[in-house]
Amino acid sequence: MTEKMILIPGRSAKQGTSLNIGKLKDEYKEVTSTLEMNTDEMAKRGLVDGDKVRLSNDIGETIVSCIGKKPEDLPDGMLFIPYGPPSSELMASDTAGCGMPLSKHMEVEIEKIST
Amino acid sequence: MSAAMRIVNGKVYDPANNIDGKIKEICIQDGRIVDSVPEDATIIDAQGMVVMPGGVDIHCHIAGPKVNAARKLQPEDHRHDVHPGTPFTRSGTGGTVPSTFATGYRYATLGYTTAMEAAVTPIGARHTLEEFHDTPVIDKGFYVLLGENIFLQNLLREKRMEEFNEAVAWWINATKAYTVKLVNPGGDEPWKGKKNSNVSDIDEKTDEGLTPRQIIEAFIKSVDKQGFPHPPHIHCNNLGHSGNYITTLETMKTAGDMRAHIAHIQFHSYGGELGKNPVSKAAEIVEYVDNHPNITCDVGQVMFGKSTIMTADAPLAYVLKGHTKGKWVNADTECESGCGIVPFNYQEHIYMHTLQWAIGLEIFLMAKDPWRVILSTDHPNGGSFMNYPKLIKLLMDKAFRHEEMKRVNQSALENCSLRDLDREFTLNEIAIITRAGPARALGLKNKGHLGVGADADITIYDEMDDKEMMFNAPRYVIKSGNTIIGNHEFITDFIGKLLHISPEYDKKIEEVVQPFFESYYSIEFSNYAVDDHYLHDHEVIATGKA
Amino acid sequence: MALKLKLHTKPEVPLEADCICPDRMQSLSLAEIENLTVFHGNRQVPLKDFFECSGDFDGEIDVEGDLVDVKHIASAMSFGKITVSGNVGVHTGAAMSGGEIIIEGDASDWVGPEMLGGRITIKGNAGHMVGSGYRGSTIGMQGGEIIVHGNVKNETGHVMRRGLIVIGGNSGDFTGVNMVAGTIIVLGEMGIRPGAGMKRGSIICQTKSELLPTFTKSCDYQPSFLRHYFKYLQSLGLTISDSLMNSPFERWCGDSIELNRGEILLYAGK
Amino acid sequence: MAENTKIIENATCTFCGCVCDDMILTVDLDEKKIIKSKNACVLGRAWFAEHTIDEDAPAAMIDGKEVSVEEAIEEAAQTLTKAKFPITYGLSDTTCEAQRQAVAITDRIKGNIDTTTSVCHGPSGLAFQGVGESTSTLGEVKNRADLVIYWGGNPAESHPRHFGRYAVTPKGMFTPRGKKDRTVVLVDVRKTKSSPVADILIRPKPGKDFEVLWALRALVKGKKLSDDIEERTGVPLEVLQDLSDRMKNCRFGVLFFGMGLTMTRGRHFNSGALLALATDLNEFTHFVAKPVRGHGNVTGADNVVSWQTGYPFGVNFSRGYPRFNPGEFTTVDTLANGHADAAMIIASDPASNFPKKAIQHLKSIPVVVLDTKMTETSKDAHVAFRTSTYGINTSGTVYRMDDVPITLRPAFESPFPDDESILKGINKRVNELMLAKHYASGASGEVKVAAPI
Repeated sequence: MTEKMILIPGRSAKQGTSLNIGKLKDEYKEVTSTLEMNTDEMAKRGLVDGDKVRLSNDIGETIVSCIGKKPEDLPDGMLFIPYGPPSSELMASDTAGCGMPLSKHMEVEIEKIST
Repeated sequence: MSAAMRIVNGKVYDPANNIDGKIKEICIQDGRIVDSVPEDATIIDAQGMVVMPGGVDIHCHIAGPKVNAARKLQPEDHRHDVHPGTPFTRSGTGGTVPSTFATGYRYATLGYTTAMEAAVTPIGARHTLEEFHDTPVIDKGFYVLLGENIFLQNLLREKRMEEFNEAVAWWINATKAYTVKLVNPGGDEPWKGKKNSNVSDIDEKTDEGLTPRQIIEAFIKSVDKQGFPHPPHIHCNNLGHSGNYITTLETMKTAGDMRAHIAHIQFHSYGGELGKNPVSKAAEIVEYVDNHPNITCDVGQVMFGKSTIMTADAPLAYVLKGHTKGKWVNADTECESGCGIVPFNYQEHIYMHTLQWAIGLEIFLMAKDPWRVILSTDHPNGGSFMNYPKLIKLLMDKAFRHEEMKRVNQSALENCSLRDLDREFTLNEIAIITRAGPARALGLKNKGHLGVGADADITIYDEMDDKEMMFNAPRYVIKSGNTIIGNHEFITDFIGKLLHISPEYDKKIEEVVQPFFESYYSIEFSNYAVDDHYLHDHEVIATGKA
Repeated sequence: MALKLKLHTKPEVPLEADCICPDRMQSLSLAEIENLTVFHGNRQVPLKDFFECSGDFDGEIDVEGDLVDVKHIASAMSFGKITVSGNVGVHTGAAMSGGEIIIEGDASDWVGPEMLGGRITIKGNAGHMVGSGYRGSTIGMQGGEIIVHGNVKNETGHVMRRGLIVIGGNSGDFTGVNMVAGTIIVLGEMGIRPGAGMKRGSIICQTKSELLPTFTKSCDYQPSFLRHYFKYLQSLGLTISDSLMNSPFERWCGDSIELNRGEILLYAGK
Repeated sequence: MAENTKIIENATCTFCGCVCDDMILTVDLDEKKIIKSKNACVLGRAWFAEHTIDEDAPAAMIDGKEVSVEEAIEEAAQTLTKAKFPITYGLSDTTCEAQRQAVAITDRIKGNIDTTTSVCHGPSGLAFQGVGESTSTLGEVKNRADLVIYWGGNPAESHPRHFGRYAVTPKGMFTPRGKKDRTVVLVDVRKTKSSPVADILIRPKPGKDFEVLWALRALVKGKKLSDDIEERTGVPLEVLQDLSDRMKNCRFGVLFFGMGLTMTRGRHFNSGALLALATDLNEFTHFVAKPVRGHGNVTGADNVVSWQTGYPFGVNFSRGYPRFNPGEFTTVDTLANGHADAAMIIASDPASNFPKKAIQHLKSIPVVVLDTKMTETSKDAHVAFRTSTYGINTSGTVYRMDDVPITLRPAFESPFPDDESILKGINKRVNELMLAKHYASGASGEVKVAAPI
């Protein structure tokens, strides 16, 4: 099952602390490939914490693992991920004459990877 | 240091040494003017040329936080006025707020070798010094904004005058400034704390119990007592408002017989009723200045065309924003200052703008003592410093002035006496208002003249009938003995130095400042004072009463 | 016979060729034209390093090749005609004041920025900021016409003051943003937030569009001037359906944050 | 406890734009590491703790092979001067002194310089150029602000001490009771760790910030709004009206904003709407706005590039003078469009956070990298320098997000050179190479050259 959702990459404290250790280190890689989704949406898709999902759009695709958030904190249809190499895979390069690629609110398709 | 050099056959204008157009040899060694140099010294033949000390700008805005904000604000102003680099000099951009490199090089291309940035917040001193390091050729210094400093105002209110003096000296040292700047004294607190209001009278008591006059008086006395080379540099209350000449006269009277410098006095010489079109009160202002040798001023001439208003007088900038309806920057600095920036355009057909232009010219032309009425455009508030050659032509060439007067708002000319003024400045007088006068007002003993011991900052112009053309293109510019411009071209780069003072103070004052600081500032006290590594080449000008 | 320029070598880095402009080629011999300076990145080289030049300049220039990395073609052009049979790079016709530019292919961002007069026709699509002002400027297009047959991206006619921009296809976000006056016609759909901050001027669109909450509907009507505009567009080769020609339009006024004297006309037909 | 320690007081943390200068660092001089960083937040503690010295790492590499720093400087200078469209990028995590050198190099090689601003608050910079800005230093917020609004940001995680040190809880001159004297409003599409600080929480529909800001501008100006505003934005009219009233009636209001505005559809117009709202409010009271800037010295980069060129970022020198055009001379564009033919990346890692297309081009051209650690960008670099860390190993100047400059107090020495000295070396060598080219092109005359500024 695939469905369009809005992905918001952003910063998190954990991402901040782990990048000090080193961007090539495992901890940073793990933080930046962990996707937040509300638990209702996860349940709807039969996902539990740690399951892998594929995110994709016109630009590219990436595989990340997901973790649940309370529905009142993260609304239906919305995903959050700390910035990093996985979110870059989905980012378009058109900057609309201002230098900034659209880095938040990216429309992505999400698909559970069966293991 | 530079090699020996001899300038021969030039007509020398050195008013400080009573030399008025005499053919005279000037010798240079090790960056200074000397009696004689060895036979093999480089010779510049200045036949048919005019030799003057390098120009000194006593009041301009060229570096620091507000200047940089104004730069960032106006890409459209830079785009049409590029400043290409050469293999020896850096590139940049111009417009009314040029980049640092363009600023230094462009001053040099007018024959100016010293310029004083007229308003820097203490917390912005470090930034200003960094920009100075990237402002080539000229020597430079800045005036630090202390008039709206809340800690100093607290001391004043409590009448702790000894500590006030110590604290002023501490702040000067902490920032590496040249003197104290006051801007619209008493106006910051109503602006920031009382919903964008302002003071309107020099004797108006604010809630804090101080009047602008008390602030002005305290700084004049403090600086007088400590013997700074340049007195408080004062931007009076009510800038730009009709009827403000009374405030200006009162401000000057507050000084008694102590020294004070009134900045851009043109903007403070308006009669008429508040809220209505002003009339000229240049005559009244000039009369006071002429009769009081303790007062110096710079004119703040308005030149038609693009300008950028940038001022610590935030309420004024807000008023102007109401006229332009365009971009506006307001920037409050904690415990120290306000700031406003508005891109502006002076237009001939507008009554107010023409009157401002005319009042500036009146002040120059009426002043009996040119030594104390100094040339400035309050760059870039009245217009860019790049207008100086045209301004010089307006002063030197009556026919040109009258041609220009045909293009402006005629009803404004009815309300001033510019049409009746026939005076034409001589080259010697131009040398006074652009060199000797500002150097003397600043207490810079080695600047603005060509006597033995002076800094070898020298400009050599081709003598021409068209004075605008002449002052726009010096053939040689020599800075600290180095030939920067030779035959109209840059032949080397040079950094120039910082000019600042270092008045003595009792270290104990830090214990008084620190608790206030820890409560109300957002950086640590020990990270506030600027350390010496921000001084590139620098010179400390002596303080203390002679 | 027109001057012919044919791109023979693809530039490695962007080529700035503001010399491809009638004003710069007027009264030059072919040899002089071949030696006009272009900037290949930071190197100055003669035009002939990239273009095969033939014919004589008689006011017209025909350019052939994929010029997607060639910038500033016809910048500040004031007369004559340039036809490009291919795509063009950024800043085509910047600050143009007269003459005609025809691009058979697509154009990149900044077509006719700060244009003063003349006409630019793009047969394909164009990028962002068609007929706009550069950053910081409050003065965009001040006259002339830009006709794009295909689609355009964001900020079409940003801070526009006068003139006409016609988009045959769709426009991106912020069509006519902060416009002061002038006319923009979009025959396809507009992106979000058209007319944001507009003071005066007209934006006409063939499809419905959600407008900002600071626009209010004043009426449905059938303005007669639109027929004239549409007839004119037909004469330029754009397709105008009969239903559009005879349809009523919703008239919205805004932006109320500014003067509220701009209008957006949205197709109200079935 | 280690034996050979020293304490550095009033040190500065350069991890984020808060640039807190009240750190008390305990340094183990034998181990060359900071073992305690008092007053630091969670990010600051990691910043200080993790910047240890890897003595074995090579200071310079060419194509992955260890070389001397001098050889690497030579190769970097050769690479950059050969290029026709060399780009310089990064600069937000280094000192102003290093930034000055980077602009100088780019000017001399007629290259293109851009900073991380372009993918951070660059759109706010464009908005600033469009409408201006009413702003203040953070101390004024602490002393005066009785209404504090955060819009599109999550400072609790990105700038942890922003609330405590500058804007929400500190007691100031006219806010003696700290938070009790303030109303805090948070506007964000999702609930975040910042939410608990807010007295009022407003959650618009995603992508509707512009509409909400526009509606507020209309209300502030006394204009009517369409009734369907809640349906369109997710925010009820009463809530907007209440916020508008609070903004007009406060004594000193501040709007802080984050990348929820600059990175979403609308970009610079979102920031512009917010700046315009703050400006409008000055008709009624004193109101300021301030972007919450990211990296330690990104604000310094804006300042240095501005004073040297006139423009804050996205500057091109290919014609011998600075030109500014975001979207053309910004790094995502010069890379994604395949324009750059060499790159110098300073203290930044575009290979791990740029759009994929830009990364692909970056990997196809010769790249010079200066960084304190190995990154996605440095691991494939043609020339890679390992440099010391600003604020930990080297002094210099850093600008806080409100343009206040602060001098750094280093804690311990690094065996690696700092960015400034490497860049000075490259600048000197580039200058020699460009002058040689100038003379080779037939320029005549004997010219004295002063030391490069």
